[in-house]
Amino acid sequence: MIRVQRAAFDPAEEIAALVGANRRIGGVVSFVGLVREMAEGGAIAAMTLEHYPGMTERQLEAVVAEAEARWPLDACLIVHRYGRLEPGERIVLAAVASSHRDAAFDACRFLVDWLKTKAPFWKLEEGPAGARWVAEKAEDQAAAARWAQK
Amino acid sequence: MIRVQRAAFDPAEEIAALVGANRRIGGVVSFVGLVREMAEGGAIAAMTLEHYPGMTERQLEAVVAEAEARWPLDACLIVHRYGRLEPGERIVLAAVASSHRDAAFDACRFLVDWLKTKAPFWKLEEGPAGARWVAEKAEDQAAAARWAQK
Amino acid sequence: MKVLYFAWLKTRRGLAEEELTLPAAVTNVAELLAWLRTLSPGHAAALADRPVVRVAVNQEYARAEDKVAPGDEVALFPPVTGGVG
Amino acid sequence: MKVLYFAWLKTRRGLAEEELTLPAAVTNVAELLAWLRTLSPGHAAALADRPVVRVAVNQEYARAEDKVAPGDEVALFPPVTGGVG
Repeated sequence: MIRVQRAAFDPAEEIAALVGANRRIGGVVSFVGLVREMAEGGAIAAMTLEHYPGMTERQLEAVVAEAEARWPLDACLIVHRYGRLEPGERIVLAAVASSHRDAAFDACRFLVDWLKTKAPFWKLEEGPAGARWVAEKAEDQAAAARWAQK
Repeated sequence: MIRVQRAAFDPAEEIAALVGANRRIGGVVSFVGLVREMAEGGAIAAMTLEHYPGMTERQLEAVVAEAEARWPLDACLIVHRYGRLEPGERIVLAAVASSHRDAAFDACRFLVDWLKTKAPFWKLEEGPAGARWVAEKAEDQAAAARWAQK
Repeated sequence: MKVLYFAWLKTRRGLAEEELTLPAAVTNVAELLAWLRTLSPGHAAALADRPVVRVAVNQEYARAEDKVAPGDEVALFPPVTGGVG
Repeated sequence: MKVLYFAWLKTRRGLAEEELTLPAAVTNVAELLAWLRTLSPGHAAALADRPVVRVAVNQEYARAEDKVAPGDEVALFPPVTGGVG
């Protein structure tokens, strides 16, 4: 399940809905990404996430389907915000429920690495020197590459 | 930070308190363990977690300290319940905040693997054939062994 | 063909979206980008740094040799910098 | 010495905790377990399956060769099965 939205979200509510009445689930691994006050260009007052409506949802659905194909998961969720966000606000939630905790950890990390390199979002940071578009990081490419199918 | 308690907990509140006013934190990885309705001996009505007051807290504190020594973490939390729990209830929360998401994923998984093999808790399951103490699993030993210091 | 621009490509092009009529000679992504650069200084500025321009055709990532056709939706954008940490 | 029993060792022993006076010959964990087994059928039952008995001395995990002394708190329990999944 995926959602792209401007509004804030509550990770606990999202995860409770994900688990639902499924009493087979032994563990939920989740990642919550937060806006940091420090970026590469210095302190930031806020950032704006631009996305590509349509493609973004489609790509998120595809990666969730891939995670579900690779690992034995009971449930899988990505909620990603767009628009203007201030330091401390939640940007994204990736949550994976499985009866196998190794699968849940691997799948959640896969989703997060993937988000960094393939999800059509672009970050505009408002720093002391004005607004600037964030450039990609080589380490994120490397993190995503470790999931390439052999 | 660690806590061993009989009462239920709310992961969202725990994580919000963990992050606090720290605006440097870029991500929080968490694991929530739930009581499953199916165990090895069949469906269970409930389970009771026994622990060793004193040693349990001490061991949890030690493993949090070890995680903090191994990875660059901003904050680290384990909340573990004891007593009688029914299917669907939360047993444990392990949450790790870091500006490095790889460190947060590794450290959280380390804590969970460790909990399974070293935290002094014992599970008594109430199944169709009566109550039985759960035996350890070889796969959990193997999961913990991967963190052995080289 | 509908062409969309995101992030700093949009700023440089000066708009988010335009409708263009594709010349018959333009059949793949590489040819499309080469042609777009000739259209205006804004197009040229947006596409000046070719190695960092990512392309999606009909909302799927596309490579230089992938085909394009008049009815396609083509999006041009820099490498993504999604909202994780 | 205070000796604590947990999980099914407690059931087999029939109590959770006892105060015992250590013979002078008992100086390490291995000797302590051997001696405890001689005390009663309940002790013997609790400690029958030696390979699965885990030992903590003063709330730290201990091995067969680790020392024990009269003032110690010794806990005996099966492998832990903490509350994860």
